[in-house]
Amino acid sequence: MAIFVPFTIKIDFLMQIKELEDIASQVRRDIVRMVHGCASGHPGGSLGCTDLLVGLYFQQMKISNRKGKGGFLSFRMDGVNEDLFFLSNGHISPVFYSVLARRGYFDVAELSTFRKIDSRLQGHPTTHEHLPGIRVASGSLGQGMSVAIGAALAKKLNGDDRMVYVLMGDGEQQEGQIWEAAQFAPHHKVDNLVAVIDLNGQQIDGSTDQVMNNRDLKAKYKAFGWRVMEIANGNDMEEVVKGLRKAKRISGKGQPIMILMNTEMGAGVDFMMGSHKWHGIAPNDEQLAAALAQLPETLGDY
Amino acid sequence: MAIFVPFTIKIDFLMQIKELEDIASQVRRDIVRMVHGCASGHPGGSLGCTDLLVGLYFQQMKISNRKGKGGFLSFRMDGVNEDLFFLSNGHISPVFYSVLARRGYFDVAELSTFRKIDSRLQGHPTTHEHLPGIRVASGSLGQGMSVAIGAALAKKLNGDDRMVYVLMGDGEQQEGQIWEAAQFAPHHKVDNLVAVIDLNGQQIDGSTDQVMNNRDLKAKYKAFGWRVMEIANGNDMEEVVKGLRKAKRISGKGQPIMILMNTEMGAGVDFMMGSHKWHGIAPNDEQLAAALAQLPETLGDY
Amino acid sequence: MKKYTYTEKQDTRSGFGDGMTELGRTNPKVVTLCADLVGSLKTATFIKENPERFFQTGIAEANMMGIAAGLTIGGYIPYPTTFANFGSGRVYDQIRQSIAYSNKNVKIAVSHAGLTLGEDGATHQILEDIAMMRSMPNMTVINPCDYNQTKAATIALADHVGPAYLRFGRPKVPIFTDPNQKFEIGKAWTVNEGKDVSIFATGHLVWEAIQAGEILAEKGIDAEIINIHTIKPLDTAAILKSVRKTKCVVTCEEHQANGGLGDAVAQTLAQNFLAPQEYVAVNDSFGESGTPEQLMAKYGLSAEAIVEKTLKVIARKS
Amino acid sequence: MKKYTYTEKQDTRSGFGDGMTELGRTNPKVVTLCADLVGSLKTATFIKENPERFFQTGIAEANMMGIAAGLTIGGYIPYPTTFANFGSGRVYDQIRQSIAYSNKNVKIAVSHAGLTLGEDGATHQILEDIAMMRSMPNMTVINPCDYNQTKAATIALADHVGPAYLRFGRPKVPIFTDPNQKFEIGKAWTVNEGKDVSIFATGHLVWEAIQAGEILAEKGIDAEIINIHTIKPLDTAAILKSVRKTKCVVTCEEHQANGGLGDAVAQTLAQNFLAPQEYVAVNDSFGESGTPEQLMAKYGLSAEAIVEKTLKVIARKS
Ligand SMILES: Cc1ncc(C[n+]2csc(CCOP(=O)(O)OP(=O)(O)O)c2C)c(N)n1
Ligand SMILES: Cc1ncc(C[n+]2csc(CCOP(=O)(O)OP(=O)(O)O)c2C)c(N)n1
Ligand SMILES: [Mg+2]
Ligand SMILES: [Mg+2]
Repeated sequence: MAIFVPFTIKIDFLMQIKELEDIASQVRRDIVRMVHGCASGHPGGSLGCTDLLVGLYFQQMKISNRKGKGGFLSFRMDGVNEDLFFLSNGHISPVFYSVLARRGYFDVAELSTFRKIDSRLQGHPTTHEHLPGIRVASGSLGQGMSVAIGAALAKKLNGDDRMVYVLMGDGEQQEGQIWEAAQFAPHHKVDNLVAVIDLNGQQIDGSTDQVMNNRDLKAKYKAFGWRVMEIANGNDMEEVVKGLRKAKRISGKGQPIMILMNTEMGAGVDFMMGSHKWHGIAPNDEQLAAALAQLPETLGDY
Repeated sequence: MAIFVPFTIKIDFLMQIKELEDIASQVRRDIVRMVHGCASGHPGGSLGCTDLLVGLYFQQMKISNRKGKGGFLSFRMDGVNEDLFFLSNGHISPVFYSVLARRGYFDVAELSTFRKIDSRLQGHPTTHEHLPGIRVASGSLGQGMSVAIGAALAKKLNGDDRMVYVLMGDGEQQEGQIWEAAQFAPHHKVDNLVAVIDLNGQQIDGSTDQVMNNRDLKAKYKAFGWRVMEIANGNDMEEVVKGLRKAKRISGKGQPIMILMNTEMGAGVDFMMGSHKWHGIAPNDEQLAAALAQLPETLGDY
Repeated sequence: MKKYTYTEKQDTRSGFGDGMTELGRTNPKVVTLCADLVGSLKTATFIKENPERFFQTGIAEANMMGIAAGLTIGGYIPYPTTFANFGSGRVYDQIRQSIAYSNKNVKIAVSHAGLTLGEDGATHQILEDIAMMRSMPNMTVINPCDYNQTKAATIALADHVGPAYLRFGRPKVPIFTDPNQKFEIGKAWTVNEGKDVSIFATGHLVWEAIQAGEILAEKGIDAEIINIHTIKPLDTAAILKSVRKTKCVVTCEEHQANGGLGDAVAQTLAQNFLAPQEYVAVNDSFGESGTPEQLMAKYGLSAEAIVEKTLKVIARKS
Repeated sequence: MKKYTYTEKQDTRSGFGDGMTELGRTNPKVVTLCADLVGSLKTATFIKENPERFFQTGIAEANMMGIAAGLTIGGYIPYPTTFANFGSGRVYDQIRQSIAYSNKNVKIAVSHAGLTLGEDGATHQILEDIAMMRSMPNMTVINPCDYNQTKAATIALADHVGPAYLRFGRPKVPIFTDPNQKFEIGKAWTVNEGKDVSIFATGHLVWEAIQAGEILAEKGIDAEIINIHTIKPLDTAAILKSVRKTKCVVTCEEHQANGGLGDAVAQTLAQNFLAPQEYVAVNDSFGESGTPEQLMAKYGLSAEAIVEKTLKVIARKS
């Protein structure tokens, strides 16, 4: 499918891709360092979704750039006139925290407190510790899309035409609540919603094929009334950015948008790829070094 | 689709249809009398599913005819070498109770205790009062298919080749747990399971279209990996019986079977048909008389 | 000193519905959701007057709770509604994570709590929701006693910031509280002052306690009757003040003894002031079909049961 | 009189896993299910040895509970497994209707209960499951204290007919009970006899209570320590016998104060024998990320906290 893009913008776009890739490399460094720092957490899904979150927060989403105390972004819970993002698969909090910090919501130094006592960076994202950028707790799977739909409905009631994004896991699709939400959004024409599934084919006990065959998620979401599109390689920044633009473009037409995003669990760190093994374990010192050697430090480590 | 049926069997089959229709007429009388007797309960769905339950219990299902105390069928909870039926949409208990009594599980006189204090015929079916024929409680929607799958798995473990049937409502399909069960059964090749959806297009707050569009349940179940078939008119006994036979015939091939059964809520009582109004209210004296006038007494009222 | 007047009978859920009607007219941020039980929840007028502020979720309570949480983010005050069983046990984890732990301004409003829903039977008769909601951090738990109080509580919750669980019932029961009351969350209401026993009652049991109080008065027993409409935060000051005076307690609730108001009071007393206590509550069993009156009698939740437990607890005073 | 011997450290969930291994070899009716957490539940050996008796449900806990109920109909004894949060609050209504009310012989076996799951934080740290399961009629609730007891409880449950909830944990903790014990459901185990205070503890808190007992002994306080491994049915006879002797109580649990063991004991005492009681429990708050030790200290669940509450309650004896 050919998309018409004016020449100047195209140049600009390609430059941005390089910049975004640099940010993603740094975010990946943050992720492996964070999970190593507390010897727990979930690197696999985090690495796989890095390109998406960077693409969202550094290019696709409109976010207020108003600064507050300490020069950090001033965060408004209600997000009026901003695009909103919800992380339903809360276990991939490392990528979320790194992107929020790198985007300017709080000091990157705070990433070192991840999963430690008295931290705002809880094992799973929460509003309870008032970390800027988080709008709901997640971790117990299957709940985020419902919350995102509620936020999207509120935008409509408020006459606010910005979008709501939500990311879910593919294993997470096994939760019944997802299908309650999936049926609600088309019925109520929630067309300011873009949902993304991290189609990495892995979950804790093995591949999704083995554990609980998700079969054709495209056919399922179509049957439930969604407009479904794909990102063939969710670890290619250019494809991610194009995919997000397309999703935005086809939104607003009475249907919610579902992006099936193919990724590789552990993307960016060779030995973390290719299986479910790195879903939820931390690298040791040696493994950390091996991982960092593959990830250029582009913005300075925290 | 032409099905080859030897001539003699066909005669026999047609005779049985008439007999089954007579039973159904009596069951419908029982239903309206039961809900009238306690001034509560759910006649609409009960009447719509009468033909199915009669078809199942009086023809399709193999049930042990061993008799126990008082000449009633002796009920074994484990149902070894019997076909099993589960009612997930427990609010249509009147049809279940009437069919169980008429089939010989307990005295039809007991139908008069429906929903009254100290009765075994609770508002929603339960094992708690040890009513023969009931294998699990239902009433809170969405749970019955999971239980039926468990029972079907147990049959496989036991080397018992009989079938498990489960009936659900169409509004009930909105519960997320249904889709958890829907994904499990094909993954685990639960092919001794026949599920039926009472596609009456109605639920409490209105038509399913309005309340929460179920859209194309056929496409949904196909996408989830089921073999889907239809009964075009679930209030035509011959179609019901043929449909059940077909379901049985196509079972055992690695896939669970879903029957989408089109019915009319309130079928058999003209003024109870055509809307959701009679989902859960009882007729007054006058309405009862009007209903009974349309339903020949074939086996003697309780 | 009698502080109540019986007027007529009405269901507490209609108090909720009428409170919602008023909120619909006065507070543009209030929205409501329902999982295919609009008629039972009595929100028809709110919906008719504010169709854009109502969301029908179909029979999908988990999703309803999540959507309610999301609506708060845009500044709304959602009242998700269903039967008490489907708004508590069915969705505990959703309430816990997306509402309570996330501190979302959601007012869960549930009808048909307890035995008095009657004929539907045990699958619908939740008797454990107070235990669940009371053990959940950050949750306000309210179980008002009549139509007027339910209406007032419904309205008061819109101005209270934070998650709440409002529990009410199906049958028509006496109205006896002030139609113009201001509902104070967390502040127990003394129905009758007395000196011989403290009867703490919640929900439908408050009227039974009042009836019991009259029977007891004939026997020369001066009962203090206090309406604990807010189970959490519990008005421990009012409870202790009363028990320090009367030296014994009967707790009354349409709920399991395990985990409910009785246990909340027992906890308070065990840590602060020891006094014999008796429970008028369901004794670790499921309910069944029957009329509300039959069930309240069979499961020991009647005025007579309260009288009996009162006599017992007074005899235990040392 | 010391009735325990410390041997080594092991996680209670491994006690469950090893109990399952044994059941796999001895009881052909035992089956297990898991919702994508096999590694955490330690059932790998059972599954390897009996692949046809294991059902992977994927991340779908509600369906898992229903399937377990169904499996009992064909005569099986299913142990559905997951984390405690997802095996209680996530599926309360399914357990209630399809298992407890239906009286199905299902043994819900859940790991990672309480704060000690550590770094995952509050969304996973269920501290309300005892309240929920204790308020549910027809449910047996067991929270064993170490590896040996968990293994014994796992095995004992297969011979017990009826629904049960077996709760255990993630971290490696001391083993101090008899490796050859026979687990008696509903029968409290007296760890140490004493006369000055009754310390009733469950789960991981039993070891903390033992530690506290040693500190107290140095202060000349003779504590009776009783392991309430079965929260329901509660061994009220043992509780009352102990309190009649010691005249004061400390209850210890890795759970909310609201609705848990403490409240169960308070209920028993309020109705039978009055004595001051103090709670060592989480005080109506969510948990957070941290190491198990840090969290137990921060939320007041340590031996030190037990000592403090013991001194307080003894001072309250009249
Ligand atoms: C309701 C619930 N059940 C179980 C879990 C435990 N759990 C955490 S992550 C996970 C696997 C998720 O798979 P997927 O969504 O594919 O994420 P990925 O492993 O690809 O990151 C499970 C089962 C949970 N967090 N919530
Ligand atoms: C979990 C749950 N939520 C809500 C209800 C209340 N309820 C009982 S029947 C019903 C409508 C069911 O619709 P459908 O399955 O189509 O049955 P029909 O009305 O056609 O008989 C509802 C919402 C319930 N019983 N269980
Ligand atoms: Mg995955
Ligand atoms: Mg219907």
